[in-house]
Amino acid sequence: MTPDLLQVMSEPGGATATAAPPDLSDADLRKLYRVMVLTRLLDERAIKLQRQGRIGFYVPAEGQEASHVGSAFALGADDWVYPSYRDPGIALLRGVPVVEMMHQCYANAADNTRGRQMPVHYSFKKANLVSISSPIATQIIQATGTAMAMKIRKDPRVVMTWFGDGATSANDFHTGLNFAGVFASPCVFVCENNGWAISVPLEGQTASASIAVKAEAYGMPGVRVDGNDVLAVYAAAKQAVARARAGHGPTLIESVTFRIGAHSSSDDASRYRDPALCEAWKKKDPIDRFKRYLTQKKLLSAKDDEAVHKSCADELQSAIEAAEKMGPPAVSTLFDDVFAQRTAQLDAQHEALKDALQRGVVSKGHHGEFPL
Amino acid sequence: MTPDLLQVMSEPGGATATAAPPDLSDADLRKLYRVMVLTRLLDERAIKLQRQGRIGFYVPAEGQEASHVGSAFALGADDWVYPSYRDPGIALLRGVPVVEMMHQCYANAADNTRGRQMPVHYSFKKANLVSISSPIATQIIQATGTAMAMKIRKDPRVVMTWFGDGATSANDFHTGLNFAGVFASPCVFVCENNGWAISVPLEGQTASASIAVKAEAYGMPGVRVDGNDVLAVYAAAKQAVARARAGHGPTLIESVTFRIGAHSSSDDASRYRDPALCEAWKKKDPIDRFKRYLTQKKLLSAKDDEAVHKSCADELQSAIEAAEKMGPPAVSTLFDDVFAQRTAQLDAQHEALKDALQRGVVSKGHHGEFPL
Amino acid sequence: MAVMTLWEAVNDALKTEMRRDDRVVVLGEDVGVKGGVFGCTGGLWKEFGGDRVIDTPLAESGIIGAAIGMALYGLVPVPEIQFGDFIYPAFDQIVSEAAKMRYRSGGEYTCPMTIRTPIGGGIRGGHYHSQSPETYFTHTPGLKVVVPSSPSEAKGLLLSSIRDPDPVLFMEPKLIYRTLKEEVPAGDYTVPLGQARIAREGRHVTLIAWGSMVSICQKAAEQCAQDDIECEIVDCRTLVPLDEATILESVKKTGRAVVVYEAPRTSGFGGEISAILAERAIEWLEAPIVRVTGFDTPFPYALESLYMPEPGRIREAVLKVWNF
Amino acid sequence: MAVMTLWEAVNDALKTEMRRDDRVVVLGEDVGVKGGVFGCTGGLWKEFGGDRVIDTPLAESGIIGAAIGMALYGLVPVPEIQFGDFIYPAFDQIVSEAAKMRYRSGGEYTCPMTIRTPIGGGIRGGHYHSQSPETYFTHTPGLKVVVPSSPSEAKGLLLSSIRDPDPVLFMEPKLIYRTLKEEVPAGDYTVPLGQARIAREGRHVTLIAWGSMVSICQKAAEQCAQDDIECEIVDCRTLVPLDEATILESVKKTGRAVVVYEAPRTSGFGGEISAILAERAIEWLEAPIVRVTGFDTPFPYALESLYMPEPGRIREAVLKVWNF
Ligand SMILES: Cc1ncc(C[n+]2csc(CCOP(=O)(O)OP(=O)(O)O)c2C)c(N)n1
Ligand SMILES: Cc1ncc(C[n+]2csc(CCOP(=O)(O)OP(=O)(O)O)c2C)c(N)n1
Ligand SMILES: [Mg+2]
Ligand SMILES: [Mg+2]
Repeated sequence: MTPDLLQVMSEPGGATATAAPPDLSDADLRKLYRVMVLTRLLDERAIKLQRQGRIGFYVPAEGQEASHVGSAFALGADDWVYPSYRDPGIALLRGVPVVEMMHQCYANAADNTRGRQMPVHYSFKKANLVSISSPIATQIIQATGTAMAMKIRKDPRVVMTWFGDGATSANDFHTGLNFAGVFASPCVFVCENNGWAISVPLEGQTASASIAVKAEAYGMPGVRVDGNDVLAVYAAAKQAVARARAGHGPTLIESVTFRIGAHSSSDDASRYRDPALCEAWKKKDPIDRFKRYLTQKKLLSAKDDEAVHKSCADELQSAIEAAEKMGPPAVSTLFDDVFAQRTAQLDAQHEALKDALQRGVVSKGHHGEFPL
Repeated sequence: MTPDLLQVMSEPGGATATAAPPDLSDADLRKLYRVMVLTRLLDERAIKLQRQGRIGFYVPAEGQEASHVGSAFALGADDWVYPSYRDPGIALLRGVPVVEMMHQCYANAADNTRGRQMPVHYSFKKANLVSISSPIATQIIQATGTAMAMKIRKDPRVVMTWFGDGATSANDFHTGLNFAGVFASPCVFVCENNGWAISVPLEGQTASASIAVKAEAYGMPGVRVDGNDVLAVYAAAKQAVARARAGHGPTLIESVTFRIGAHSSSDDASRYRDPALCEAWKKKDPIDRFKRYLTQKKLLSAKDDEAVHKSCADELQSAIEAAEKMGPPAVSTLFDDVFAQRTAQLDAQHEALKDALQRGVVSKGHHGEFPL
Repeated sequence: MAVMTLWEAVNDALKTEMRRDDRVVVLGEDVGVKGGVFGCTGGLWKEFGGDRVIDTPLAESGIIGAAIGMALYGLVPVPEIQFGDFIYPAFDQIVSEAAKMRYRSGGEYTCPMTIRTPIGGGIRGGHYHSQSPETYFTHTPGLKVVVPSSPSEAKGLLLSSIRDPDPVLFMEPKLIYRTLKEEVPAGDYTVPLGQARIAREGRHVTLIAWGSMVSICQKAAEQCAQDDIECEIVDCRTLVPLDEATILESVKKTGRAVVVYEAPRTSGFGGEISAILAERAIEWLEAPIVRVTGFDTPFPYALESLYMPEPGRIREAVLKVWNF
Repeated sequence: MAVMTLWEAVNDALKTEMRRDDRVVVLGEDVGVKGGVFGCTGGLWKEFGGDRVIDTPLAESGIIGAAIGMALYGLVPVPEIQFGDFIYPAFDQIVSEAAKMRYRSGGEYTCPMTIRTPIGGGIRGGHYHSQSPETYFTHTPGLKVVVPSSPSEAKGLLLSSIRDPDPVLFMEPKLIYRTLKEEVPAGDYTVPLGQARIAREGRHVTLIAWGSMVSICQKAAEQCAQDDIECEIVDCRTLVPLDEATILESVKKTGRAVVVYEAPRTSGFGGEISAILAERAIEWLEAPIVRVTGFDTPFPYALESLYMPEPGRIREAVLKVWNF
C-alpha cells in the first residue's frame, strides 16, 4: 500500500507537516542551506558555460537540491554513495571542492578522471563517491553489492544510492532491490521521482500507485516523502540509515520532486512538456521553501543569505577560472587505466599514435593540439 | 498485501475450500483429469527413457500437473501460450499428439523443431504454443509483447505465460510485468511457485511475503492459489482471462505447488533438499486429490480410472515406438532456418561438410551416421 | 529528388513503410511525443498514433523482448535503442531469443524486426554515447547487421531491412546524421541487403569500410590521389550477410588491402575481413593487410579526435602497403 | 602431485585461494549447498560458510552487479555464471561497468574479479548449454579473457586470474571437465596470464587454439605425424592479453597456420589471430591461413558432433596448407 507523503515544513496554502522536524543544530541547518545554494549556483553557471561552448554537456539539477542533498546529509563521511548524474550536491556536501568538479566538466589535465567521461560523471574516491556512469540504474545493484560486502566484513558502514523514476523500470533496479532484500543489506535506495524520464511521464513508466509501493515486492519498507522539503527528506533518510546500520536491512525512499530544467543541455523540454507544469512546481522551489523556514526560525537574515550567495558565487568563479587555465590531458593518458598495466598491444598502439603525431601525419587540427 | 490462498477442493485434514467450484461440465472435468494423468505417465516414461539413454535429458513435472494444466484450461484454442520447460501438460491439453512431443525428445528426423534443442523445449505453432527456450524468464516479456500486439490489432485473444519462482528474480519478469501494467496488456502471468530454483529455496530468491504481492509493484491484481488444487487454479485463471479479454489488463497468479522430482535428469535433489519435504507434499498430490473429488462426485469409478490410465499408457507406448523408429535429422538441416534463406557463407559451410563426410575424412563414428 | 540528411532519410523511410504496411510499429524510449533524441521518429506519433508509435518504459530488454513478442504475432516492429551504447541490457533478448527463434523452432516462429540504433563517435559523447558495437552482433548467427554510409543508402537499406524476414540490426552512424546531405529518392526505394558497393574506383589499394568510415576513407583517398595512388573503396553496407565476392574481386585486382573501422581493434569485424582475405586471396596479396581502427580502450571523451580513424592515419596505411 | 580432472583442479584452486585470502568470496546460482552444477564449488560452503560462498537469486546481472560492488569495496569476488550461455543478462554490467570502471574513474575505482563460467559443446547441451562466447569479451577493452586447456593449466591460470588486479573472464571448457585427467601441483601454483604455451613442437604447420580445442588439435597432430607432417600447437591460454610474440614466432618458423575454434566462424577470435598474422607475418606465409571452426548457426543438438571441430576436419586443413 502506498504510504502517505511525509512533510515537515508546512507552507501557507501549501504543504502541511505530517512529521516533526528532525533535531538538527543551527550549524547543520545552515550547512544544508549553503550546499543547496551552491548546488543551484553551480547549475546556473554550468548551463551558461555549456551554452558558451566552454564545456561540452550538462545535466541541470534545479528543483532537486533538497531531494539529494537532504538524503545524503543523513550519512556519515565514511559511508558510501552511488549518486546518479543529477546529484551534484552530494559531492559538494561531502566536501569535494567545486574546482575539482569543474576540472571534470572541462575534462582537462587536472580532471581526476583524466578527461575520459562527459561532464557530471564524477568519481571521488576520497568522498567514497563511486564513479558515475551514463547507463541508467547500473549503480543500484552495485550499491547493493557494496552493502553486501560491508555486512560480510561486519563493517558498520552503510550505502546510499540515488536514481530516477525512469530507472525503476530498468533491470538493475529489480536485481538491486531484490538482492538487498534477500541479503538484508545495509543499503538505502533513494528514487528521485521527478515525474519524467526525458519525455516520458511517470504513468508511462509504471502502472503502480507509487514508487514506494514497489518496496513490498522486495520485502523492505517503502517511504514516500516530499522531495522539495529538505527536512522531510533528511528525516526519512536518517531513519532508513539508522535501520540499515542497526542490521535491519534496506529501505526504499521515494522522493517526490520535479525536474525544472530540460533533461540535459541536449534536450528541449518544451517539445513534450507543458511549461505551466514547471511554473506550478517553481512555486514549490526547495531552496525558497527552506529559506522561508530558516527565516521564520530566525536562522537566516537577508544579510546572511546575501553572504551565502556571495561566498558560493566567489567559490564558483575561482573554480571556473582555475579550470579554464588547464590544458587538455596528455595523449599518453588515452592508453592508461585500461588495465593496471598496459598490454603490449596498448603500448604498440600508443607508440604508433605518438609517432604519427610527431611526424604530423594525422590530419591538421590534431597536431600539437594535445601534449604527448 | 498478500492475498489468501484460494482453494476449492476441501480435503479431510487438509485444504478447506475458500472458493466455490467453477462450473465445469462432467466432460470438462474428465478431460482435465485425463490430461493430468497423461502428463504424469509421460513423465514416468520419459524419465525411464532418459535413464536408459534413449533420450538425452528430461525435466520432470511431477506434482505440478494441476498448476499448469488447470490454468491453461481457462484459455481458448486461439489464445497464445508461452510455457516454461516444466509444463508438458499444456501442449497435451491443447491437442498436441504425444508422438510429436516424443519426436522432439528423441530429436529425430520427425521432430518438428528438427532436432535442434534439448528435450522438452517444444514449439507447436498449430497450438499457438511458442518455442520454449532454456534461458529463464525470457518468455515473460515476449508474452507481454504478443499481448500488446493483440491489443493494438483489436484482437480479442489473450496470452498466458508460465514461469517458476526463481524466474521472478530475473530481469524479464520485471520488464514483462511492468510493460504489461503500463500498456494494460491482455496477458496472464502464472508463477508456478514450487518452492525451489534448483537448489535455492524461495527465501533465497526473494524477501517478499509472497510472489502474488509483487503484482502491486506493477499496478495489477495478484492472486494466490493452491497449485495442487486443479479447480482452484482453473477458477483463478478463468477470472484473470476474463479480465484480460474484457480489456481490464493483466493479472499475476501465484500457483503454490512443489517440485516432487529432481530439477532435471542432471540433478540430484537429495544433495540439498530434505526428502521428508517431498514425502509431505506427495500427500498433497494434485492427481490423487482431483481423483478423490471426482470419485466423491461419482464422476470417476475405479473402472473409469483404470481405463483412463490404460488409454494414456497405450498412447504413450505407441508414441515411443514411433519415435524409436525414426533416424536422426539430415546433415543439411544443420544449415537451414538460420535465416529464411541460406547465406553464401552457410552454403559454402554446408558444401564443405558434405564433401568431407562423403570422402569420409571426418573422424570415424560420424561417417554415415547422419543422412546427408 | 529531395536533399536530405541521414536522420531525415531514416525518418522518410519509416514514414514510407508505415504508410505502406500497417503492421509496422515503432517502439522505444522517447520515440513518440519527442520524436527521438535525434529526431529520426519525428512526426510519426502525430501521423500514426500511440498504437503504432510507442513510448516505452526505460528498459532495453523490455523493448526488444516486447518487439519479439510482437514479431512472433505478426507485426513488423522497428524498435529503437536510443544509443548503441545502451543495447547491452537487451543483449540476452537479441542473442538468445531473436537470433535463435527461427532455428530452434524449426522455422515455425520467426522474428522479422529491425532494431535501429545510432552508433559511433564524433559528437563528444564519451564512453556511453559513442560506441560501435556492430561486431558483437556479427558473431551471432541469425542476425543480420546493416550499417549505412549515406542518406540515400540509409533509406534504401532501412526499407530492405524492415521488409526482411529476419531480425536486422540497423546501426546508424551518428557522426553523419546531420553532416552528410545528399539527394534521396522519394517514396519507395530499396537497396538490397548482402551487396557491397564500390564507393570509389581505383587500381592500387583497396580500402574496406562501412558506415561513417566510408566518408573518412573518401577523404583519405583524395589525399592519396595527390600522390597518384588510386584507392578503391568498398562500402560493405551489410556486415551480415557479407558480400565477400565484391571484396575479394577488388583485392585481387589491387593486391593491397586496408581495413578501416572505428570500434576497438581487437576482434573488430574488420579482423574478420582480414581473415577472409588471408584465407581466400593470399596469392594475390602484395602487402600485409593493414587495419586502421579505434584503439583497445574504452571510447574517450577529451581525446576523442585522436581515437577515431581519420584520413591521416588511413593515408599512412595506404602508403605503407603501397610502398611495401 | 595428485591426479585431477579439470573441475577438480578448479575446485582445488578456489579452496587454495580462499584459504590464503579471506577477501575472496564466491557467488552465483547453486554454488553453495549444491556446490555448483558441475561440482566446481563443492565443499566450499561447508568450509567457508554462507558469508563467503553465496547462493544468489536467479539473476546473472545481479550476480555480476553485486560482485562489482564487492570488488569496488575491496573484496575479491569470484562470481560463477552457471553456463556461459546465460552470461548475456549480465552483459551490460560486464561490458558497460566492470570493463570501464578503472578507465572512467581515472584509476580511482577498480574491479578485480574473476567471472567463472563453463563454455563449449560436447555434452549434448543444445543451443543453451554449449556456446563459446569468449569472442564477445575479447572485443571489450578492460576485460581479460582466459581459457584453460587442461587441469593443471586451469589451476595455475585460475589462481593468477583471481590475483589479477583487473576483471577476468575465466571460461572453463566443459567438454574436458571430466574427460581430461592429469597431475596437478598441490597448494599454491600459478601460470602467468599473457603467455601462450607451445603444447606440441613441430616444424611444418602451426595449429593455434585454446581450451578444449587444444586436445582436439593434439589428436589431429598425431594423425598428421603419420603422414610425416609435424604440427606445432600454440595454446593461447589467454586471449586477452594475447601473446602475439609466441604465435608470430611459431608461424614465422613453419610458414603455415591453421586456426581452430569452436565458436561460430564469423567474427570468432580466431579471425583476429588470422588478421594479426596477415598484418605482421605475411612475408613468412607460404599458404593461406585456414580456419577450422563451428558453423555460422546456433549450436545444434542432434548434430552436435558435426558442428564441433574434430581431428578429421583439422587434418584436412593441415593437408591443405601443407600441399598448397
Ligand atoms: C540503459 C540506458 N538507456 C537509456 C539511456 C538514455 N537516458 C538517459 S537519461 C534517461 C531518462 C532517465 O530518467 P530518470 O531515471 O527518471 O532520471 P532523470 O533523468 O529524470 O533524473 C534516458 C532514457 C541511458 N542513459 N541508459
Ligand atoms: C538465465 C538463466 N540462468 C540460469 C539458468 C539455469 N537454470 C535452469 S532452471 C534454473 C532454476 C529455475 O527455477 P524456477 O524459475 O523456480 O523454475 P523451476 O525449475 O523451479 O520450475 C536455473 C538456475 C537458466 N536456464 N537461465
Ligand atoms: Mg525522472
Ligand atoms: Mg521453482
